[in-house]
Amino acid sequence: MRWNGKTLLWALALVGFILLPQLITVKYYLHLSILALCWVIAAQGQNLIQGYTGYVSIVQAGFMGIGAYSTALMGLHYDLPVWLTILLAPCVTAVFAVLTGYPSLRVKGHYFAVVTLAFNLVIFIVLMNWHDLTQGEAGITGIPKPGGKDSWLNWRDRGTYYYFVLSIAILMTGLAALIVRSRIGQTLIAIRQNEDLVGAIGIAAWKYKLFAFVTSAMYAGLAGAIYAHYQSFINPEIFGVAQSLDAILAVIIGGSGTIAGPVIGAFFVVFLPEYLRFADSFRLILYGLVLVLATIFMPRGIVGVAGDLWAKVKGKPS
Amino acid sequence: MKLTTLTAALALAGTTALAAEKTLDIGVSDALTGGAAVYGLPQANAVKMAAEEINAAGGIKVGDDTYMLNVIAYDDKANPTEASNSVRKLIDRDGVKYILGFCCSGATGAVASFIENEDAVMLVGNAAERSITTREIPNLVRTRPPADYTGAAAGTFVAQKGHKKVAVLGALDIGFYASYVDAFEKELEKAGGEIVTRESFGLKDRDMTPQLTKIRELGPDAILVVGYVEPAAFIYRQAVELGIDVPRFGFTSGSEEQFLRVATSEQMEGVWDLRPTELTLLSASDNGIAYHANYSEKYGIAPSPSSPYAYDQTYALKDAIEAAGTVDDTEAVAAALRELPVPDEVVMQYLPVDGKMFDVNGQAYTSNGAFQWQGGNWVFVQDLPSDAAAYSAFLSTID
Amino acid sequence: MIEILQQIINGMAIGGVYVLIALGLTTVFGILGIAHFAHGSVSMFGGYLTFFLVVMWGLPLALAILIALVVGFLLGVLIELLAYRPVRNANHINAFIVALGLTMMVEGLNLEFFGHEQVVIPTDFSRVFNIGGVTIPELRLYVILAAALLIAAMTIFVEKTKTGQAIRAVAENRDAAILMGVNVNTIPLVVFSISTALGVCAGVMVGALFAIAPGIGEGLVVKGFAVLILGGLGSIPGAVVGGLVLGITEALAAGFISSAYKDVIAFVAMILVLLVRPQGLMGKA
Amino acid sequence: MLKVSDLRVSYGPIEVIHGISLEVKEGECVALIGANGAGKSSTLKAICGLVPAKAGTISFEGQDITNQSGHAIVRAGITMCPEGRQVFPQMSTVQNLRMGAYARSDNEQASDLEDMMNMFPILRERAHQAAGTLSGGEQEMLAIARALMARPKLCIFDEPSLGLAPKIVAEVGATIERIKKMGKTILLVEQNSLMALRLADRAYLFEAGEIVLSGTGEELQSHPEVAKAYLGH
Amino acid sequence: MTTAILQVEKLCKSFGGVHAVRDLTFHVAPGEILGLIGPNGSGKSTTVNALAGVFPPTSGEILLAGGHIQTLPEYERVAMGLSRTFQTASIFPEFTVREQLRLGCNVTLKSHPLSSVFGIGRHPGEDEAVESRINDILELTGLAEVAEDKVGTITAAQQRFLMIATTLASEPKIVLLDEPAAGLVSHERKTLSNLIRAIRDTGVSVLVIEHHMALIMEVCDRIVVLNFGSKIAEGTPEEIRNDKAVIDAYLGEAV
Repeated sequence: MRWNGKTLLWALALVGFILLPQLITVKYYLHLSILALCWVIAAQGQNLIQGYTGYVSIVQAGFMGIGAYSTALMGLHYDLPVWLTILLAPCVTAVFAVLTGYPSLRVKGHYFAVVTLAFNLVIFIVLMNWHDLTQGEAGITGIPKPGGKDSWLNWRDRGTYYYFVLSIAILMTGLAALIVRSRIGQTLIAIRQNEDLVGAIGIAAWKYKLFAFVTSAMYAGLAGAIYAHYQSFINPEIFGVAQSLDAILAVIIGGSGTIAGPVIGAFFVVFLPEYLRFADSFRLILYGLVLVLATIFMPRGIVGVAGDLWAKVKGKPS
Repeated sequence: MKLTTLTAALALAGTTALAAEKTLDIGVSDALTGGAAVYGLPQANAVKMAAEEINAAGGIKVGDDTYMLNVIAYDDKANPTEASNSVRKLIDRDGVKYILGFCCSGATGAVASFIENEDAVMLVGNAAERSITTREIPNLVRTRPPADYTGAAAGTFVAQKGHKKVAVLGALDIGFYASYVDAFEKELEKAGGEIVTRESFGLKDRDMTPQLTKIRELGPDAILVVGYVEPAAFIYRQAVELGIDVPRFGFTSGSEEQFLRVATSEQMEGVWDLRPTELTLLSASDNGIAYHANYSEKYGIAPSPSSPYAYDQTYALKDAIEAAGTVDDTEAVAAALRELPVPDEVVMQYLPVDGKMFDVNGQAYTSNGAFQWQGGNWVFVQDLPSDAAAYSAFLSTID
Repeated sequence: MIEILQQIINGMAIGGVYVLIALGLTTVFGILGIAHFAHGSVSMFGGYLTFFLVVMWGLPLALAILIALVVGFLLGVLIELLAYRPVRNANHINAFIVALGLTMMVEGLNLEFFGHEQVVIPTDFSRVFNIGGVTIPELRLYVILAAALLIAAMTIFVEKTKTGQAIRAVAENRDAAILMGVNVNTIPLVVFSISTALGVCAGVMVGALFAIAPGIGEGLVVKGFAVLILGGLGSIPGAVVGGLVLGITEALAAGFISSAYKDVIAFVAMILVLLVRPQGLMGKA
Repeated sequence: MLKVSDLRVSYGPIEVIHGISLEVKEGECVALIGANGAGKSSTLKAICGLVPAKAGTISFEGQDITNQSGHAIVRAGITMCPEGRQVFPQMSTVQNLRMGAYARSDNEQASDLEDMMNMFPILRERAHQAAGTLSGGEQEMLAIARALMARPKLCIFDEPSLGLAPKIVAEVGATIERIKKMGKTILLVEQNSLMALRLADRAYLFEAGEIVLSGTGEELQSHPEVAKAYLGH
Repeated sequence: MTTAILQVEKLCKSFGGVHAVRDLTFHVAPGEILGLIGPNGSGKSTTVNALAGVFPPTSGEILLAGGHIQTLPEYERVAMGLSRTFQTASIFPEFTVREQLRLGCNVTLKSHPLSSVFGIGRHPGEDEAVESRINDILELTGLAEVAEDKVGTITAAQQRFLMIATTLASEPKIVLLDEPAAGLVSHERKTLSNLIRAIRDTGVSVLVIEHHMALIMEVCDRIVVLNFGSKIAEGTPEEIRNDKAVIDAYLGEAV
């Protein structure tokens, strides 16, 4: 019964996403939707480590940057086809994630958060200063779209790109759901509850934590790569700590430790600023306030609140 | 929504001799809030002021029609993603074809990367990154010269002063500062000089003593400070505190007030600033003086030295539209911009190449000046030896 | 040799600021288990306020600092009561996210009240001492001395006073402290007043010696946490040693390795320490 | 002296104490016995203000202390020596003892400290050692001494023998006996029911959040069900 | 003498110069219940942690079924057949009892963890085997009726038994029970001692660390007594009860 209701909701959402370009009259909102779908991918990754494993990582945007720069640079320097560099980008990100995850996962809680934040700063500094490779603050322009010149799809058309990103977002959301339901996912949830016990029952917790961290980084790398090819331009600015906080916000607002949460949260963080036409300082205050209030009053996010409401509605007639 | 017929009622009433008066929306994407708003907000203000002036003077005349300008300004916070969002919104939602503003390089680069595919014309202001005009995007022009154009002039100037060993301390993670230093070095080396070290600092660094201590050990003839004024002011102060007494050159474009907040006038005495002439009252033209007065009256605050880049954009656009004879055909307007002589109303002192304001790359050039801190003020000492034509040729060789 | 000495002196000033920030963080962390991420922004708030009192109202510096301490304390108390207290018993992740949200809010407040321009708190100390080629500006010397004084005062307070002992007791065992008759609802307020006082002092030092500008507080708080990781959690000597090590490492890295990557080098040093001694330099195993 | 009437305690939606009443008279030693999770510790926590009472009243020396904060209750004269000893591990023995007198404002703390050292000579030996490095038995003695430093009118012991070696258990029992002889009023919770009933003047038996039996120590010791379920014979 | 399941040779562990355990040698034979007792601070916890792999020993050897394990991490020792309980109830509060046990079975699975993501490459029948073993364990430990309850909601005593059940899920050769009777009342202790014997009867050796002398005396085949990090006695319950050194150091006059 509950399962059916959930499936129905997912199916409705899917139909909605597929029809969206037809429903949108102003193309600008299609543009925002594409960005939001990129964030869905990044937030699903963030959710694996933050929501399921219980480790707040503040380097998601940094990993998006690594994905974005690696797809752009591989395309520029080795002339590889776009689809291949998009596939390789998460792998490059994974290498960095292993290198950074190994030391940082030795510490827990706030320390882990701060160490990953330091990594985000390091990534940012290197992207800014390694001119020969990254062209620094000026950024990389002219990143090609997938498909090349004589593709049967018009990749310049935003509708096409929308469906491309949508398919990947669906795929990655599905993969996240599979991971969560698997033995691995159960182990991650167990680590969140009682990490010492996980070790005592014979599971190498560090391997699973590293798996979650690296997988979340690969999600970020993929999101960054797709973002880079969509925008055709990247520079370090968009891969700073502030954007990593957006990823955390997306997970919290949507509902951490749920599959639907990051989807809702990602659209929230992309579309919210559109409707907050305040001065910069007010927006910062409001953002902070949303984060604080959401954490205090709806720690399980929109999904959690919706679930409670649903339970109430269902509970009354019976 | 794009074109609104304001005078329909009049026309219906049978009033003759009046051509249709229409509205032309133009967009501004710039940093209106955040740290870069010191550059972006005055630019947006300057465009609005120019638009009002143009409207008051009878608007833009295209054939029989007269267009009144209406400015839609969006905040891009100097952030690349926000900038592409705001330009997308201008084009997709508001139907704008002419977009002005653009103070900062990252945001500008993001927009420049897709503007070629759009039915629009982009006019860049204060953003100094060279690569914006190296790609010869046909529907993009820029009023501010690239930083390395100024850097080359500065290098020649410092070499002429006889300095051989120059130590650089700069915000070298910022592309256009680095390119300023590169061009500086090239000219310095031509004269047999060299850069002995390139030290870097970040936007939020205020303690430069480690870098300066290293420079002190190297014993250079002069130091060159390249970066935003806030950290640069600390360098000048801390250099004195560490007992470094060689000549100090810089590329910071800061006001007296900004420096005096950090350093005393004695600590600043003798410092050189080598930069585009921009709006300095000591060197301003009649246009510049009028601009300064009008802006100050309208907004209750003095205009930033770089804000006329945006003011001048608006007049260049007006002349180009009138020359092309169309507001709808952006290709024609973009082509007309490339052929434009320097408009009469501009504030900055442009050095035309082949008699045109913008060269084939869409790049305009202003004069560069050497300013020196003397008794509490920046004093214009001389023009820097700038060569717009040569630089324009050089720019065309880069891709 | 002079160069190395000069770099160590250079690093000590910023190191002293790091120590003060880290001490503020470590007390809050020890008592409430909260990574008080907004601490840097609160410090900057204190610095800004001092600046405005001195420049706009023409108050003497000491009085301005005193008022800033009081207002900073009220802000700290407000933060504790309204934001941290509701999540005290929740998952530590929630507390951390509240702290991040608070950082945004305080940063926003700073922007709203004080604007984007950097401010420098004016002082009368402009002499420069030269000792055998090593130069020390007067102001820098006072900053180092003031930091040392505050550290000493803090140590004496915690070790020798009854309230200090109660704070330690709460940090070590909250429930037992209640049973001793310690009012654990007021202790967080005391802790926040100490932490904010140290933070405001750090903010004033930064504002006088360097400058206060948007974003600087966040940079400082990250360094503060790096100090905690370096020095070891909850350890006052750890914060002192860690802060000085970090400050001097940065100066030496900028002077002898690379100024562009000095922060990277500092963070790598922190991570290396983490690999070899997860409990920090002074922490107990 | 202490009177608990109709006390109810819940954690979230789950009620764990279902309306209990008990009394401790001045100079008495009262024991609470029962299985783990039967509600003994929750009752103590409610008395000490560590958890709120949902309903009912707790009065001490005629004053209502229901739902007062923990530190106020300490000041009223109730001190608990908590389960698991709960010393301050990085503080020295002396510092721990001084913390015990935290709520006091008189000038006789130094002499009380001396008294405790005399009563527990091992604490003098360990005076400047960090409490966390003391052995379990030594820590228990420290915890008891620390509780006495408050000069309590009512002294509550929560599972003082838990996790201690048999020899130490005997020592703890003897110590409580001594405190009883000093004339202190004692409320004792012990899973070692045999020891508790031997020490107690009166006792209450808890089962599933309710008091099912009460009487003098001897009465309960000889009660057949108690003997079977809790005393292990 | 047959090969011991667990052989501890000259085990030493010191923390910053303080010797917590010194030259400790003992063994647990197959099918044996060994008790480890001693005053607080005598090194029992350190010994358990060193055996379980929480930290490496300073020196000495630990052999499990003849193989050296002293350098292995905790989780690999579990895989080799040594699992443990904690003094305080250690649980996954959000899981059901069955889910916690299923996670406990993880170490026995042959299929790669990734195979459970995509549902390919699994060993046939493995899931069924796991479920049936869980049912056996639930039955053995008396937790069958709360199998589908959230672990956080069952009683403290049930949580203690669940902890023991979880150690059994990994198919151990030996289990270390660290103060299993803490907080249990008399009739629950009865259940516990029956359970310990039942575990032994399934062929698993047991090492019990416990203060409750009645329990120790009742279930243990042999007892090792520690004091100040060293072994002061070893023998049958009867021998230990009458050992002068043990009475002085540990039992006192009370027993």
